[in-house]
Amino acid sequence: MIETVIRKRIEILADQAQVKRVTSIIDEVGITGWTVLPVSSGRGREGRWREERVMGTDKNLVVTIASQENSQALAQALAPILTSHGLLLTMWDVEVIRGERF
Amino acid sequence: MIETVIRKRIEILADQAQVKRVTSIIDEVGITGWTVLPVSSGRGREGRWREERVMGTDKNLVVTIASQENSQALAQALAPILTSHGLLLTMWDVEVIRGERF
Amino acid sequence: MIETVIRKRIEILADQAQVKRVTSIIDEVGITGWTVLPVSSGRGREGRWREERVMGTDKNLVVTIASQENSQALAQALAPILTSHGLLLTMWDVEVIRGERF
Amino acid sequence: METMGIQALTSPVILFFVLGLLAAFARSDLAIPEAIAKGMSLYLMAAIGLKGGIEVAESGLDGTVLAALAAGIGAGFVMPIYAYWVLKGFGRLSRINAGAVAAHYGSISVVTFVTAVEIYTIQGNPPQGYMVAVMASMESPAILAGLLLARGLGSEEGQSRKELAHEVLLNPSVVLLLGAFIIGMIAGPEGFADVKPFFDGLFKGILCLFLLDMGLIAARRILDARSLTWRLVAIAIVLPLVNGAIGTVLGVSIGLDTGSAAALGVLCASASYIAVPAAMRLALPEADPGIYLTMSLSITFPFNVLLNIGLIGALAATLTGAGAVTP
Amino acid sequence: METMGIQALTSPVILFFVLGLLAAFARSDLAIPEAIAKGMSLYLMAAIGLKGGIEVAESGLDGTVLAALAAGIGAGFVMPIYAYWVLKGFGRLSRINAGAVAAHYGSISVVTFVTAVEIYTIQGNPPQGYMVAVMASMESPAILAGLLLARGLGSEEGQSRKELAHEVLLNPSVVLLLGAFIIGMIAGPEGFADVKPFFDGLFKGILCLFLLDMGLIAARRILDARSLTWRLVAIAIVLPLVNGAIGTVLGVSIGLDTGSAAALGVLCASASYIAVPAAMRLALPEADPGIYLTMSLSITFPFNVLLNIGLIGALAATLTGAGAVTP
Amino acid sequence: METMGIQALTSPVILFFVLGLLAAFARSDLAIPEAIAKGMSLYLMAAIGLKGGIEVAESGLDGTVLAALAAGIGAGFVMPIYAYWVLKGFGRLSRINAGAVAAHYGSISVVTFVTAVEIYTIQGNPPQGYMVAVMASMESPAILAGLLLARGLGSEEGQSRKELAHEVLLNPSVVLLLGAFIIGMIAGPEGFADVKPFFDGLFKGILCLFLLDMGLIAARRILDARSLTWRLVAIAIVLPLVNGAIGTVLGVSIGLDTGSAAALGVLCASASYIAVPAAMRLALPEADPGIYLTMSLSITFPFNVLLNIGLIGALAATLTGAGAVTP
Ligand SMILES: Nc1ncnc2c1ncn2[C@@H]1O[C@H](COP(=O)(O)O)[C@@H](O)[C@H]1O
Ligand SMILES: Nc1ncnc2c1ncn2[C@@H]1O[C@H](COP(=O)(O)O)[C@@H](O)[C@H]1O
Ligand SMILES: Nc1ncnc2c1ncn2[C@@H]1O[C@H](COP(=O)(O)O)[C@@H](O)[C@H]1O
Ligand code: NA
Ligand code: NA
Ligand code: NA
Repeated sequence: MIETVIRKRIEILADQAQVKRVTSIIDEVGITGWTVLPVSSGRGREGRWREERVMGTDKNLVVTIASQENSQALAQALAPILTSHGLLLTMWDVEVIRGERF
Repeated sequence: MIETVIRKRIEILADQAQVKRVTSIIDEVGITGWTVLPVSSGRGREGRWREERVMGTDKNLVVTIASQENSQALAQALAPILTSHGLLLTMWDVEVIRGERF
Repeated sequence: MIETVIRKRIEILADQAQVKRVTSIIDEVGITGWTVLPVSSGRGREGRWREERVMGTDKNLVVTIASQENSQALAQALAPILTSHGLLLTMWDVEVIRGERF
Repeated sequence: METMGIQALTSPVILFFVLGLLAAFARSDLAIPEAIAKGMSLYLMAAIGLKGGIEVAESGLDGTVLAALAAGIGAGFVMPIYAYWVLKGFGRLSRINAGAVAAHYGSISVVTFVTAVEIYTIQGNPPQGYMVAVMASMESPAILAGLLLARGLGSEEGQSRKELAHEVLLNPSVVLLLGAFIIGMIAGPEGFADVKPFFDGLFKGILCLFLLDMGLIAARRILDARSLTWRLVAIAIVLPLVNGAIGTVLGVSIGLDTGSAAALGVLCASASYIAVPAAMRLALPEADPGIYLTMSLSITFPFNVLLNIGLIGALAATLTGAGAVTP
Repeated sequence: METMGIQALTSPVILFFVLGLLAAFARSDLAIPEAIAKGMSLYLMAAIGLKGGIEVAESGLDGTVLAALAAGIGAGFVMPIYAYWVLKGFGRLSRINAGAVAAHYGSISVVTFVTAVEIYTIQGNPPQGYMVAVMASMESPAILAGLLLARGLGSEEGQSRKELAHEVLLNPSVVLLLGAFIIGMIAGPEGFADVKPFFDGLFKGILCLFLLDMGLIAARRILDARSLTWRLVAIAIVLPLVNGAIGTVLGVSIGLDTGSAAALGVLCASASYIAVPAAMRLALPEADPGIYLTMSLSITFPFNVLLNIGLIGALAATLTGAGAVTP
Repeated sequence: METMGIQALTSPVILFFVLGLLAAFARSDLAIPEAIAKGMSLYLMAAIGLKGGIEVAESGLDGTVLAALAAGIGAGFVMPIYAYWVLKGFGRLSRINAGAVAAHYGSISVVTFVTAVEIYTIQGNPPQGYMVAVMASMESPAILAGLLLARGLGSEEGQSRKELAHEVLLNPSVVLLLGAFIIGMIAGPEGFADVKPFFDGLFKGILCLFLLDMGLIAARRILDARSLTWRLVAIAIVLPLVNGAIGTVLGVSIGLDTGSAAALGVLCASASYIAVPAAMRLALPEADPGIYLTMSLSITFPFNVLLNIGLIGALAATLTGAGAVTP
């Protein structure tokens, strides 16, 4: 059987304009990488949005895999701006192969 | 340490034409929001699909974060149409900050 | 209450050029399906990438839901090429309805 | 007639389609981004709508228009009925799938129509501008007919019925085609002058690239197809032959000119691959797109573009006694 | 004047915008892929920049240019101030939201300007090429003013201030508009000849499709809007009326010709929906896009395109005594 | 020669490229959607293929074509070999990375070629249409050569070898270029007339926007680059100088006209950034795109576009004794 180790997967939904800020914080915390996925529409307390790529007010999903400590550090670093910057953060445990990379 | 609470993350893969139906059910169940991600191709029992955005027969991934009760209600509401409407539903526990929002 | 069963969700981040190889392995292992999501940018040990769809050096996220045995078989089949082919694999348990499908 | 067929086959429009088919059959990875393909499809609908409206603004409307509209709408309701029985009987499809496929064959394909207009215009028999309105009015009736056949009367709940009416009346293709047609009628030739380089000058070139993509997609679907039987392939070739002939005879009999009668034939012969698949996904999600898309897109569409448009043009010319002008 | 208004309303450019509004209000699913819409928006900026630069290369620059630039930049700083007080007082917005909305109204909308140029040119009063440079220079000052109003002096930390300076000076719209303007000035009419079919020939046609999309998006935003009050709707109509009149009078008073004075009026009247929303998302993420985008895009933009451009043109013609030429 | 260089640098095509470079170096967020960029790249390949085919249909083929094809294919196999040794020795790259980079320099860049054709045509030395076929035939040989160098003979398993043959022969760029070339030969000038506004009229304008995007991407890659050493930068400038001179001499020596010899030089000098990177991702996934893409896209491509095309044109003119005509 393949040996796997447990790491945290953190996903942050962020405005296009905030992605740079989020990924810089990921870098600063010392996490080795991240990946950005496009998002096409959604609804929240502020109502529904769609077709906002032209206006630059669309969103992206930033995904990063990190060790428990790094993920704690990231959550801590992001917590103060979650509400003001409209970020949505979820995280959970995942199994990865080659755990030394994260 | 940042305090997190456990919520359900539910992801529903749905035909483009069914997204509106799925998100209305999410709204009706009382969940506060959802987010739609584009999907580019896939394979299932019906075979392989790709390049179907032009024909409007492509798929999307609807992601929603909800409390345990709301997620149960959503699963219950979607269960009868999962097969007939070709939906694929997965859900799992995630940690979120600011749990009162979901 | 709706009855759910536990399955594995496996997500593999792969270069556009490697997606065909990854999905063939998923098919060979006997998993019933997979879904591909677009990815727009990222950073890893090799540095930052973005705007590479024109050059064909962009990435995709391959998502597949499988039984525990099939997911083990997939992890085993992918493990030898993870590093050489630059794949990033994470997996975790999810609840699904209609478990007999996976 | 032969020479004309061959002429059409050396037009870049058709050659790019063939290139797409060959590239995909050879499993090349050539692909056009979906956003570009969708954009080209919208462009073609806006342009053909506008051009039709402007022609009508110039020529005015006479009585044959109403006859053509009635013929098109009638055919859209009737064709799915016999198609359904053939698909269920000979084709061995389930009720749901037979209804879904029947809806596709009762409706129309904008790009098949556009390609036919190009070819008939080269041959000296340009269809009238109002045929665009006929096309737009033929998009939806077959959706209704197909759903009735698949589900029976009164089976829809209120919610679905509302969705359905919405889909049928406000279908994006119908809205854009008719909207642009009306804009063309209001703006007229003077209003059109400024936008002509875009909507007219680029038309054939964009049609080339769009058909390249259609060739790629049509061939790839066949390669991926699982549910296709020889019976369904046969139906996907015979139906457009029969529908095309019926449409052409209908057109001639109500007094349409050669090009317009042939265009009506092509509309009847063509099968939808944009408006109806989207409607079926919504209203008949149980139906298998592996069947209806593969039949309409991968068999009927190439058959019409490469052969049937020529046959229908020849039939119309024969029936109206109009010799095709070799340009 | 009436007839001119009506003439403009039968131009395909305006008709496609109306089609988009109607389709979305009727809840049709018609949609243009975002990549295509974004591409058209970049095309329009590059083309208008180039054309402005080439006109300046041909005509040279005189003293009024500097006056026009100063007037535009000054207006960009001043308009947000009174807008802010109205929005906070009468509009009952929070400080943050009032500052964000004020920034939108102080800045400009490229497509409103482009539509006005088309209409004034048809009416025989083409604005001068250098107005493109005035437009580019008016994009950013209001962003600064709006942020100062929302946050107060000295509230920004170093990091944000750098980000902000970057956003204001190197905003994609400003870079593309000014860049293309300078390219046009360097390349001149001869250099332009080869690219004219693309940047000039297609311009109006692409503007049609872009305005179709704007109509769809503007109407859908209203349907989805939650935070809009009648007070905000009133402001979104009165502000462009007032700003348009002020800008026109300003333009006439510094000696601009009829078309250019009207264009300055339109720039003042228009509200940004690309550059400023992106900047606000970055610098004022707490502000509610449900307010600022809905006001600028769904109310002010249609109001300007359908009515206010005509009113401003009439005002400029009256003030300069120039009768509009009916083409 | 100087004046010509400067003339080329005031062409909008080059100026848009410079705008892209400057905007990205200044860290502006200006970006063209990837689907649009990909669509423009496909358009450029289809258009240049078509135009080449039509020229050949008009002019016919003579013996020099075969010589040019042989020269191109030969160069495609030979250039990677010495490039590999330089990259491994002086460049200090691993075997895998040296092979991957060598493949890029042996193959060609369609947009560099297209830009050169525009410039040489302005200078009165238009290359022959068949050079498009030479370009298409030069895309793949270097992929084979590079892989052999990186992996050694016989290292590939059966599966990979099949994938590789597929990639080399049915590479999307090759299929589209050659396919469009053949369509052009079949359709000829009459068939081309209808699609000319699209494939010819828009060509330079679309090239402008595409080069804007290339400038943005090339500059951003440099800013993000981690693995680039001064040795690699030197190679990325010297190799195109050497390869360009060799290609030009080769072209003149087999009797090509000035423009075609220079075009062969440009093909040799240019480095692939579409076909080969995709092939390397498939066949040499261990190689670092941070090296091969940055060298070919961010150093060699700008160097060729801004300087080397001019140098190669001058060399060809000197060798053939043809004075460049100043238009
Ligand atoms: N419960 C949720 N599940 C998934 N996505 C959400 C949820 N709530 C909000 N979102 C996303 O976050 C965005 C901003 O939410 P809000 O800050 O509530 O307006 C929404 O537009 C959605 O795309
Ligand atoms: N820790 C991580 N979390 C999420 N994505 C990652 C992570 N590390 C790498 N990636 C993604 O994988 C790609 C290749 O990583 P690498 O092989 O380290 O260069 C990166 O460009 C990212 O898109
Ligand atoms: N096991 C699976 N894992 C991930 N996606 C799947 C799986 N099975 C099916 N899908 C997706 O769901 C779509 C419909 O599946 P099906 O209903 O089996 O044809 C497929 O085209 C895939 O995109
Ligand atoms: Na039909
Ligand atoms: Na303004
Ligand atoms: Na080369």
